[in-house]
Amino acid sequence: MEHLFTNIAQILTSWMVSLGLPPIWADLILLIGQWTIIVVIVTLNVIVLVWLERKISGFIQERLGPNRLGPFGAFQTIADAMKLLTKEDIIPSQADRWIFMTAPMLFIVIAVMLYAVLPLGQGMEVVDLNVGLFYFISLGSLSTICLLMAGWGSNNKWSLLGAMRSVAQMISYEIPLAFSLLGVVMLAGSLNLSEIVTAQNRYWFILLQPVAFLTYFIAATAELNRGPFDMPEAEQELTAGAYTEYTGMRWALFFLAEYTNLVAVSALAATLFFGGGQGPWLPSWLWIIIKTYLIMLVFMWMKWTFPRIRMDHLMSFSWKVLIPVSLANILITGLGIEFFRGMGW
Amino acid sequence: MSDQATLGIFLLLTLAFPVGAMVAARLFRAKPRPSQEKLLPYECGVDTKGPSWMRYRVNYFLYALVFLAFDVETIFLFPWAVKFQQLGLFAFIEMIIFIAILLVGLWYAWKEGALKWY
Amino acid sequence: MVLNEADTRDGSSDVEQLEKHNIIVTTLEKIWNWSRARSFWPLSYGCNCCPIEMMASGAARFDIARYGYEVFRASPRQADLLIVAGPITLKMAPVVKRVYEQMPSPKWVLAMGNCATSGGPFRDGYSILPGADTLFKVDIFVPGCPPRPEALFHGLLELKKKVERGDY
Amino acid sequence: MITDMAEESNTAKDNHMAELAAALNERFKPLEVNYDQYFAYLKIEPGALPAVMQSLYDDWGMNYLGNLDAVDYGEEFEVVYHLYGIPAHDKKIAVKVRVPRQNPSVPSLIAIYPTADWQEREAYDLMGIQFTDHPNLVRVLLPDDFSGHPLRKDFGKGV
Amino acid sequence: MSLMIINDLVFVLIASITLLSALGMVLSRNIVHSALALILTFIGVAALFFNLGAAFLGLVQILVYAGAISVLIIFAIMLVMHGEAHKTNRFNPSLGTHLWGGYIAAVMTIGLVAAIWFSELPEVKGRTVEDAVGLLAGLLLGNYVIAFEAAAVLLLLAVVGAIILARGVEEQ
Amino acid sequence: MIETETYTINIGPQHPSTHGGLHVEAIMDGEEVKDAIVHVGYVHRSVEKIAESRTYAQFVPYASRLDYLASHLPTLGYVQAVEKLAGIIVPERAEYIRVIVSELSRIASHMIFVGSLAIDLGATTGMVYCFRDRERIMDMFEMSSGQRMIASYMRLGGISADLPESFYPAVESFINDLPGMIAEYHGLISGNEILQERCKDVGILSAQDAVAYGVTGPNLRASGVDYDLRRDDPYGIYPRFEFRVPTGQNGDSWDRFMVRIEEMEQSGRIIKQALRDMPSGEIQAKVPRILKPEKGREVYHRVESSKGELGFHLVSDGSDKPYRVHVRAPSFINLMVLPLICRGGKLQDVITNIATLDPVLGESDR
Repeated sequence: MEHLFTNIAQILTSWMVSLGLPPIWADLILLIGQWTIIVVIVTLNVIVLVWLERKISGFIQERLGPNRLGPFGAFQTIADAMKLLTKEDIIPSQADRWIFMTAPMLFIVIAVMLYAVLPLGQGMEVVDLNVGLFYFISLGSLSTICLLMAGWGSNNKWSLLGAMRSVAQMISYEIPLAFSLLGVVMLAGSLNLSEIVTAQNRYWFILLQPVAFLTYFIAATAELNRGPFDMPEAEQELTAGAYTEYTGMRWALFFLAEYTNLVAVSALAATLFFGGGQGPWLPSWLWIIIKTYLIMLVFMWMKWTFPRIRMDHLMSFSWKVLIPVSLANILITGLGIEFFRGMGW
Repeated sequence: MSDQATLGIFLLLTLAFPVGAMVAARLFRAKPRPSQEKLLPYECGVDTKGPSWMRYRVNYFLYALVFLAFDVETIFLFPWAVKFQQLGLFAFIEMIIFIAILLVGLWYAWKEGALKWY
Repeated sequence: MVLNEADTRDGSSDVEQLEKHNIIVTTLEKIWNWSRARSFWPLSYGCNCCPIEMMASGAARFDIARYGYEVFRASPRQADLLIVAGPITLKMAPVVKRVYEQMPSPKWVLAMGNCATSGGPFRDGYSILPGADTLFKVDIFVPGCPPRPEALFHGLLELKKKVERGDY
Repeated sequence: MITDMAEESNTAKDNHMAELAAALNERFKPLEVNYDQYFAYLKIEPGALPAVMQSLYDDWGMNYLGNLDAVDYGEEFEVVYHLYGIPAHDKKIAVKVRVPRQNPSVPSLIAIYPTADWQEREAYDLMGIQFTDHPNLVRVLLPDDFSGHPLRKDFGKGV
Repeated sequence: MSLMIINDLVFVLIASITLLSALGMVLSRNIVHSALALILTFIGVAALFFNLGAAFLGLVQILVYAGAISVLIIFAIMLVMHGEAHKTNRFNPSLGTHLWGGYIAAVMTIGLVAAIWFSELPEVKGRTVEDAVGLLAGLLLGNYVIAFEAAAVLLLLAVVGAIILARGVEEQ
Repeated sequence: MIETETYTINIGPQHPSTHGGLHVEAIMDGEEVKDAIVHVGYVHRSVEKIAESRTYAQFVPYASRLDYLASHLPTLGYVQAVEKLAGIIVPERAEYIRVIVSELSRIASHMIFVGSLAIDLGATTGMVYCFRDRERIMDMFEMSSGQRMIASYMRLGGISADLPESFYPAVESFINDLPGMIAEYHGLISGNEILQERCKDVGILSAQDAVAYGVTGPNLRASGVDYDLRRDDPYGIYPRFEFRVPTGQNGDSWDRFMVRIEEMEQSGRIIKQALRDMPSGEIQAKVPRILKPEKGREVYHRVESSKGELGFHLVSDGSDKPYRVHVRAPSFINLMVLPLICRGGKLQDVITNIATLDPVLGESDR
């Protein structure tokens, strides 16, 4: 079971080579296969996640949640997705047309690109990039541009305000996010995600880096624009923020990308702090799914419990609390490592 | 294939994904002739006043500035963190000095109110 | 008030245009209507007593989410269903009209409560439109002052049947 | 028995209001003073309104303008001000001014009672009373393009 | 079709995208479009780094230039925005400026091309650096430690100077 | 060179947190609100004009549609005003039942206040909890009058029907559970630091301003002015009950929130006392079928509604229809201070301030 998918990939490659295909073509076909699987998983996962979120919000609010369509209402999101596909596409006359149109597409591209380096199990990553973690951070920083494009392109006050706010928020929380990961990097001595997983053979890093995990979690919530930090889509304040003017499929792409990012960030948390695919009995890819989902449950729990934070508190929380705390965490980690090395452990 | 080639092909494939989604939507979605009112910006159902592309205050810019400084710092920190266990105490102290200098910047920004949101 | 029918009803896609000329079998349309009927996203619009019952229908006891209709959107751009809850006053009429216009097709209107169906008890007033259908086509009328959440559900389910039949 | 008690207290209230009305009469020399068990009514000239209100505010502690509205009496409009004091005391005064239908103009009280702002706008909107010196006398409840003042008795649509 | 040719083709593709977006940045009449084209240019440069196998540098390019500096630029645009920003690009006002700009650009291009033409570049074909990040760290904190700390001071000065400037702007 | 320019942003009329058709034109400088212009009238249903063509009794349902969150309170105000006008004396038992349903209405209204504040600040779950508890009150109203929300339960000179037997256990268990519900709101909503930070020192309304602008009800008391009509200008049988009038100190949004929470407790106390002392007997006074008050009489009667001083100014011309009905709507007057308390705050504070002023647009616009 453990090597199920890697074995399948190997068998497929060798089969294709045996058919006389050059190895590079076999690799290419395999890559397309991997990509297809990732996109299908992403899409299906979002459908499951939205349903789960609605169910969980129902559970938290003493309601039932969707239960009419399919078992436990599981097909509800499918109906929603199909409906969104057939909705009219409105491009407001005052919009900056091309920017308005491309913003959601680029947003989802960036979200999917994150999966290229995620180890979805032992040896199950598309690219085993040796700067994988850094790739994650860099690419994540690009999504701010997409939100800005959406806000600017809509030419709507709510949109631009929402976009400007969320960009200010995302750049502020990018720093503590990166800093919180440094502690992990110092312990693992690598930026390669699968090596970081291997480094957690003895202890999960959550035990050594609890502060870093907390910082990461909070900063990630802000980066995802979720929960108490949902500035770009503050429904009760900015109507729908940066997404105000988006309809149908374009809006759905934003929505898809947000959930895709949620999965990616949770999977990264599982990889960095919870030993990735490590765990007894079950194969690694199953473990990572379980851990990712558990972390996502916490994200949802937060979202359905907290009120939305005010913008100035949000900003000062990052700059005046999270950044100093994460820097102190780096310092203490460094001191700890030096100390233990001095002790000769 | 090399890492970068894989990434490049992955990017090309991924670019196709939203394009495909939009093409599918284009095929199936409703296409009425929109009225003039439909294409107006939505601002709670009334006419918007003044341009929407408006001037923002300087604090956004200040945050971006401080952010930039720290972003550059991250770049220096990551290689250091990777090699931390090999580099030894001296590098650690160098990095503390580096961070301290930047913290002065943060402190200055804080003191000057650049971190105040208004 | 002049009805602007230009973009109200004929919100059909290419495929549906073909179907109208009997070129493609109606299976696809049936599928779309199936999904549309099960996924009304109402616009959170309202201006009197009825929105309170609308909110109550979203809350624990009645739970509109069971039918999947709980996704109240703040922006008309993402909404399918305009629940006109409350009287339409002279001052509000252009606003509702515009909000309705700005919703993407296909879209539906549910007139909730007596005020929205006919002007209700305030019909005699000088500042009230006698019902939402003076502004745009209304698909379902739910009487009551205010209608109970169950009545709203009944209206929604009737609308669901209507949409599933393709009768809109 | 309970009705007796109520009547007893009613007479006490009557007496109190009578005293209040007498005091008002002496102080302001109005057109007419009147009272029932709930209010002392003071009818004055529109021109005297700001001065009377100011001294009611300063000397009688009537710092709270509870209600302001206008009644259409055919040839004349009557604007009624119900005054109270906070903290509560037992003086309750209703000031009335009558203005002719042709030129319904009353001095604005915003300077003394900021709360008069919207209430005067409402009286303008629905009854067509012109409040002089009001900084922003525009319609408040009806759309700006509405014609007529609906609460007037001669307005068309009341069934 | 050998790998070399594919490599060259990819290079030409990336380089032309980069150049085109650079041109777009200069020529666009809408300043926000210019900024977005600039971001595309940055990403193109990052892709060039990737193509050369310098993944870390490419990512740095994306993180700092495309992710941070561009935000800074856009915020600066928002700060000085006036009425019809979608029509006027403030930075190409008159013919005289165009000429001067063209002149300077031409001189710089010629200088750059000459420098590349006349310098002897070492042969690096076939050599890949396995642990680029580690090497970088070793160099930064070893040989170039003064430069490293000077970078910190530079950043500090940048922050302080920018805040003073921005304060001045705000007070006006 | 670079002076920031202000821009106008329209909050409402179609906006999720304007509680219906409220339109606030916020004049912004960056994220700071420089000024706000409030437009009301989107729910103006010409109630005052309609009243002139209805008999006194026929207007009761219209009165209860004024404040639909607490429909018994405006009805109470109206019927008491007419009773004053015509000199009707209401039987004891009816008075007690009126107090019970009015105070239940007040609790229901404050529950919606808490819930809508929660949802306006982005905490959807808080809203659902408040609505869950409000349903119990709605059940009781349905038992007593047959309608959940807008129960035109009161009649001129009494009430329409006596309370059914099932009402008493329901109300008793509700009153006993009320402290638990309030504790839950404190745990979920007011105990949250984010909410506290968003409410404290936001939208400060000083006592002077509050009085000058005629703000009444919980909003006035939150500013530290101890003024409650149930105690200071008593109507009905309120003098017989013991209750405390909660006040705040700062007049900020947080105080407005806490005052309402405490008022729910005090209303619970009043209901308890009313249930204890309620006599048996008639529920309806003898009122002529066609009520014709004396010509030329006028009355201004005010009650403490959940939003503030709700006044009815009735003028009689001796016919069976009122000559003039004017409603002094507390929400209308309270909304006047919205620009005052928003000025200098953030955009997000506008939402908090609207929510904590707790306007009901139906009542405000009439």
